[in-house]
Amino acid sequence: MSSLVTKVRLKQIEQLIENGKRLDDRGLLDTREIKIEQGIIEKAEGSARVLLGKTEVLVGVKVETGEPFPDTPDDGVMTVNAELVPLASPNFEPGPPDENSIELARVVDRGIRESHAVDTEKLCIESGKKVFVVFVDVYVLNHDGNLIDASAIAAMAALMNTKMPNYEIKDGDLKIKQGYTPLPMKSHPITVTIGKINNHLIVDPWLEEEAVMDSRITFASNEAGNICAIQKGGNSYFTPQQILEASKIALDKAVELRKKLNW
Amino acid sequence: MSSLVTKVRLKQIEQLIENGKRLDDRGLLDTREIKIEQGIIEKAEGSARVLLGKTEVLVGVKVETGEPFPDTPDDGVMTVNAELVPLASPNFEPGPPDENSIELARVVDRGIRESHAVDTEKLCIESGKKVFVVFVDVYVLNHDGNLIDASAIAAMAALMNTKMPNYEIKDGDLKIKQGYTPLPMKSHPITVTIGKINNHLIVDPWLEEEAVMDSRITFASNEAGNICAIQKGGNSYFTPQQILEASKIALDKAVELRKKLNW
Amino acid sequence: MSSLVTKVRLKQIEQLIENGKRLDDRGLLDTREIKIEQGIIEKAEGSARVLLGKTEVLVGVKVETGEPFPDTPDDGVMTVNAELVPLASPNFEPGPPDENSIELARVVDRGIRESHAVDTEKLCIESGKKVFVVFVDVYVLNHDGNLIDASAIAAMAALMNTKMPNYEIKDGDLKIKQGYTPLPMKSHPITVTIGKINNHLIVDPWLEEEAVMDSRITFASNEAGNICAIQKGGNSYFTPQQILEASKIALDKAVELRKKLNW
Amino acid sequence: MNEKSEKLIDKKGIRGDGRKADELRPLKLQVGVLSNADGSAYIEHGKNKILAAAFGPREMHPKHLAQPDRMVLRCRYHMAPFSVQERKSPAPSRREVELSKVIKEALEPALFLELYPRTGVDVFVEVLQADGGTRCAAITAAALAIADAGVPMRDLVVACAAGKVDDTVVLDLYDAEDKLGLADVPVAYMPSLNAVTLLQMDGILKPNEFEKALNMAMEGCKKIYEIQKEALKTKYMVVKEVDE
Amino acid sequence: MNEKSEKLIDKKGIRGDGRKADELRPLKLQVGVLSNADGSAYIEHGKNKILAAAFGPREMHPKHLAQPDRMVLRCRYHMAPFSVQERKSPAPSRREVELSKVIKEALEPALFLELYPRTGVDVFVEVLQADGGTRCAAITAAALAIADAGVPMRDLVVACAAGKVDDTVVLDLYDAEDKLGLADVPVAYMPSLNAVTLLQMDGILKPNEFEKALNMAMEGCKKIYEIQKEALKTKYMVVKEVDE
Amino acid sequence: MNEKSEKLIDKKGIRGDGRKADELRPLKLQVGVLSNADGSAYIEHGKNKILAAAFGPREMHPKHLAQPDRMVLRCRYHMAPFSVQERKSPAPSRREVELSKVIKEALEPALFLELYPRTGVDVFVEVLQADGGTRCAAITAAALAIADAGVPMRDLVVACAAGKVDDTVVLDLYDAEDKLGLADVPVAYMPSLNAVTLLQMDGILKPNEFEKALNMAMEGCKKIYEIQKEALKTKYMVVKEVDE
Repeated sequence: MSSLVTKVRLKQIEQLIENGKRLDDRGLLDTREIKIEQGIIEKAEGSARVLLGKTEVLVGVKVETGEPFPDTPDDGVMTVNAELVPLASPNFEPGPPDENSIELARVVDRGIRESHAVDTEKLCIESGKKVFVVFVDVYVLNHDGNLIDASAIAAMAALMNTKMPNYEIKDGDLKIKQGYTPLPMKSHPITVTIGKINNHLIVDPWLEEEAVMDSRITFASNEAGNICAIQKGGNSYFTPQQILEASKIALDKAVELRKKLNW
Repeated sequence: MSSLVTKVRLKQIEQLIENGKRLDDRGLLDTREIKIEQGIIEKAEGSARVLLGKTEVLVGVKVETGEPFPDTPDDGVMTVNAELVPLASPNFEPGPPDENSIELARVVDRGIRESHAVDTEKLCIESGKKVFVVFVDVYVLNHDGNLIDASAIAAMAALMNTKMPNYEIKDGDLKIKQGYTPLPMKSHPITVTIGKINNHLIVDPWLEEEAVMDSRITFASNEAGNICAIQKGGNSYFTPQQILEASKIALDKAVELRKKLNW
Repeated sequence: MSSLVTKVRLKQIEQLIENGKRLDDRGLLDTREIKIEQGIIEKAEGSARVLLGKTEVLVGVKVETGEPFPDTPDDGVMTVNAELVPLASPNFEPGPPDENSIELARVVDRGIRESHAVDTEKLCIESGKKVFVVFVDVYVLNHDGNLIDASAIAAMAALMNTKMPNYEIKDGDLKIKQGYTPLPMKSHPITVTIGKINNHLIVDPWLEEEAVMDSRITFASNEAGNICAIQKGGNSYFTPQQILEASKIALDKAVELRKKLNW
Repeated sequence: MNEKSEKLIDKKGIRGDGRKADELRPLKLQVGVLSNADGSAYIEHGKNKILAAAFGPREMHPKHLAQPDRMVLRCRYHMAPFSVQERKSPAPSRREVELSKVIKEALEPALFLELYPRTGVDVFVEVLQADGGTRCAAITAAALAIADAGVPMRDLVVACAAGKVDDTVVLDLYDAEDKLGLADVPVAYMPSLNAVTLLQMDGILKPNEFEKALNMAMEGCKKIYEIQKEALKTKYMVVKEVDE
Repeated sequence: MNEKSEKLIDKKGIRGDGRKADELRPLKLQVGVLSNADGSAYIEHGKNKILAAAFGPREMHPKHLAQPDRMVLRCRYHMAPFSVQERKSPAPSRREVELSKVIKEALEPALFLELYPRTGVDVFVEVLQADGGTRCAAITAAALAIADAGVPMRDLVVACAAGKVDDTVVLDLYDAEDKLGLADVPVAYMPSLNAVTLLQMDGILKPNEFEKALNMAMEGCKKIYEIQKEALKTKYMVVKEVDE
Repeated sequence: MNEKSEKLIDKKGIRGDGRKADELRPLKLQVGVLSNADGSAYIEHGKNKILAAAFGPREMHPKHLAQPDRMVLRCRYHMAPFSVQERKSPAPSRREVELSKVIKEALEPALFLELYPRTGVDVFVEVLQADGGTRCAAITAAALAIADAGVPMRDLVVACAAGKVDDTVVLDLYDAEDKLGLADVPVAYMPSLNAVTLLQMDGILKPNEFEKALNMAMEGCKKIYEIQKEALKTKYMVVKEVDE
């Protein structure tokens, strides 16, 4: 990463942060502006585009039928995939998912799964045989930092936008009926990532900050203010105190965002 | 490709063409000699080896049973695969199909499919459940240019050579009976490729010409003289007039070949 | 390999061998010490760890249910896979199996399969539909030469350690009952590999010898003293006389080992 | 293509989506939509929604693919899993590999490859929603992305299909016509050079029908070309305003 | 993690395997167990059986991955096909790819990367038997393998999970608690630097429960740290004896 | 191999295809059949139909595989999808990977590897139709292809199997004997050097049966060797005639 931002730039960022400022004029604990547009992919059962500053993520949701996992015969299946498509960054290359896109997909998945956001029990068609499978495809279109938060918010917005066909079971067969129902949901987790630069914590790091930051830590939290997923990343560490501080900041930010988004 | 043929050779080819001649003494609109040998792979349901000049292609056809595609439950399946095996050229490498072999397979497939050459409706065993699957495997053994025409002719010759087991359906089960029937066919498309060198059109370009030519265009046509597939290739262009001229040449050549092959 | 052992070392090894000696003080026809530990992976149906000198191989056996092969509808399935995991040698790299691990797996498989060691006829649950599938996974943990013999012995020891659940078939369904039965076995092949260095035959070559040896030849033999699998390897040759001599040595060694192991 | 098509055009010559035979679908083009790409464009053509980005001319990676005497153009045409009715695996299909190749060969004639030896230009196309004619819309957008990256071009490349539905040669097939029609003829074209850079055909056409379809597609291309130029101008006019 | 868990802890506060809430499973560590690796370690933590090996610092292969200003650490976490209930395909799963990444990032803070520019250290972890908490046991062993290879370290890294079972925050979850419990919090820690280098969480925890779990996990780490140092000393003491 | 075989040999000692125990199948060899390869050969051995081509000695690609002190031989044994009863996927199977390796090791002893340091020879074998004994026929053809490429050789390599069918040791098993017989012993041999370069065995043989099979296979090799040399001569005699 050192080739992305010169050491001069690093010093500049550090000095700003020590004075409580950031390169893009935000305060240390400010998130960038978030814009959410839902339903823009008409052919998908659900979709949402999120702009977090210049970071742009499109999520499409497809609902199909398939088999449940053997150990949860009465639950529908939810699966998250992330593609870092090469038009999003000069550093992304075409090819099968690498460790970065796999980690991204799994962190987004964990926030949704562990908070039981999708009510998978209501997605069972026939126990052990046929359930709805919800494919959440995260498509990163422009990488300007903090892909985790942008993707997690876009994934939730797309799921909240998802419509499923009405259906009934007749003689064991699935019959599609008129009209649509929203995807059944039980919770609306919000994901907030904190970066650490020189022992300072910053919210929602963008690309230039990511290039110089030590580590990041992500917290997903639900309506009750409980934590439902954590992921530390980056090749440095946090002190226990920094982790507790970061968790408080992330939970506060989630409350703030929840109000703003009306989730 | 510039390393294959020196610029001297390019000039030589151009000058010859401007005088209506070619390196191998053909006229601009002459195809190389075609030799077809059918049935040489006894273990395959059908096979044919085509020599187009020194270009050599072997096609084997296997007929198995499988499931139909969901959107065509009453049709058998025909699928074309092409392998540019490394013994055919110092430029072919072992490995999964690259863009060249995929394009070759898809162009051969399109000529057969779009002309409805194989009567897939007669290959249905049980609607939506079981149909015959016809595997057409194109094996390029020696690459001396114009793989598309050699492969398309070999694929058709192999299909025309294909014998299927007689069968009957008893209580929903497939029973093989004595004897064989030819694969049901409805049409016999012929594929002709035209190359462009310096605004001159040539038929059936061979390896040395392919190395210097601007572009190529392929036309498959049926017994009625109708076009059933087109593919332009190469990194240059055609004027609309050149395309119409090429289409006329290709259709005329197809009529000529059809007579010669007695298709 | 020439970088592993300098030519000086090669000369040293050759001179020793000409005097009937080896770098590690063994005689030409001595195997290294063998230690076998069975049942160390409690979660596997069978397992064994073999130390052949410093060469260390762990084999785990999993027994699952699956479909039989179409041509042997009444036989269970036995399959051997080998992983040269990168912690075993600086020359092993992570990734899909290469030609060395595939050859290793297939030679181990052949010794077991051709001697009919596993009684696959007793592993059929429902003819043509459901059989037991025995997965033998060879895990090389430390490579100090002669992986074939260490792996073959470890695979046999793991199979001999394998316990299957008792079961009965009720109305076509498999019901697991209390208790375990040993995997049914009919034979106990022993595999011995001979190396050739400068027309001298040595038993159980270790890493330093493998780096300089011309070729190797492996014989698996059963209780009756019959040969059930052979594999020549390496980029040199054997004279017919050397092969017959090697086969006698290998069969004698197998008898010796059989006594020692009490197989 | 189908052997027999259901009636897709009514007695008055009006198509299923309300268009006349030689009418284009609504079309929207935007240039410079992605901040990380050297050039980018977004197209909505009917219900097709496609992003294209261009990177370069830049050093080739891996290096051994660089050519001593010319620039290398690479293209990837890729469909989002949610862009079609049934979820598509993100791994490239054989169709996507072929289309990547023909799109590259449709764009190459517009470039002065010999001007930038040893470099590469990468064009990435992402189909976010597909509605018939994605390869044409992809080319139209990709050419804009290359222009937006500042790579000199002989002309913009613009693409549009014609085809045959019922007994009629029509312009710019949408999804249903693509599936149930009798022939599809995608064409890429450089209008000011009168050069066809992509031509494919599926289906069955009489020679005179093919000629009519080719001409109709080129007329369609010329109309889109005007929108393309406008989109490019709009972006750079905005830039100019900002500069002043 | 589950939404509701069956009762896994009895009225006396004793867990399914007989432990108290803040008790570790039995743990055994051995250093220098493989002759071909530059460093190696074996851990039995509960029924987890895991081998770790370190190679390097050595020349990077392929070379273009080398960094001019620092050493590169690569990690592979891999499970043997027979290590789990249902045979696992040996091809790396998405889970294994993610764990390889977080384990690498848990170990990197302990290394002086800038000391060995242009070189690489490879750490390979093989899970021979899995019993819940494999990533933590893997880190504990991997740190020993690196130390055994003679690579200078700021501190050993040691890892242990805490979590929530029934209503109780407990230390070091085993397989059944991992599957049926309410939350799992794996933590990697450098005790002498008070630095957390891995932190993940699955499940649902109130903020105060999280704080309790984090502290409990670090206490567990400190206990394992003593065993880790002992294992290292034992190996080198043995070596010393041999030398004398 | 089978445990018990049905009767494949009749009372007069005649095999299912009419041969005696020590009789070879009909065999046809042709050299120089492909214009693009540096050397090539075609073999029909029973119903086996196999092409082999050799390229080199040439620069290795990728370069890092080149050896400073010797030539590298690479082999690929590959079966056409239509060569066997059930269509075979064109992706290389584990069997094909193993056979590629043993074929390479069967050919290497015939080459003066140290004569051409830093270069490579690639041998590609395509099985167009398989009828038992493809690896042997492949080696016989591959050796001719290498010779045809002008690569100096210590001797031609020639291969043939023997085996056990019913109670009898027989030469050159065909498909049915391969499947229903009791043992198969493929052997590759350099007759003028009396050197065995490939030896494998499947099935069960008593030591004296093995010795008999080995000798019978070598006798078969010697017969094929004459045909091999004839094929080589025929090609170069033709060339000579053309030259005159």
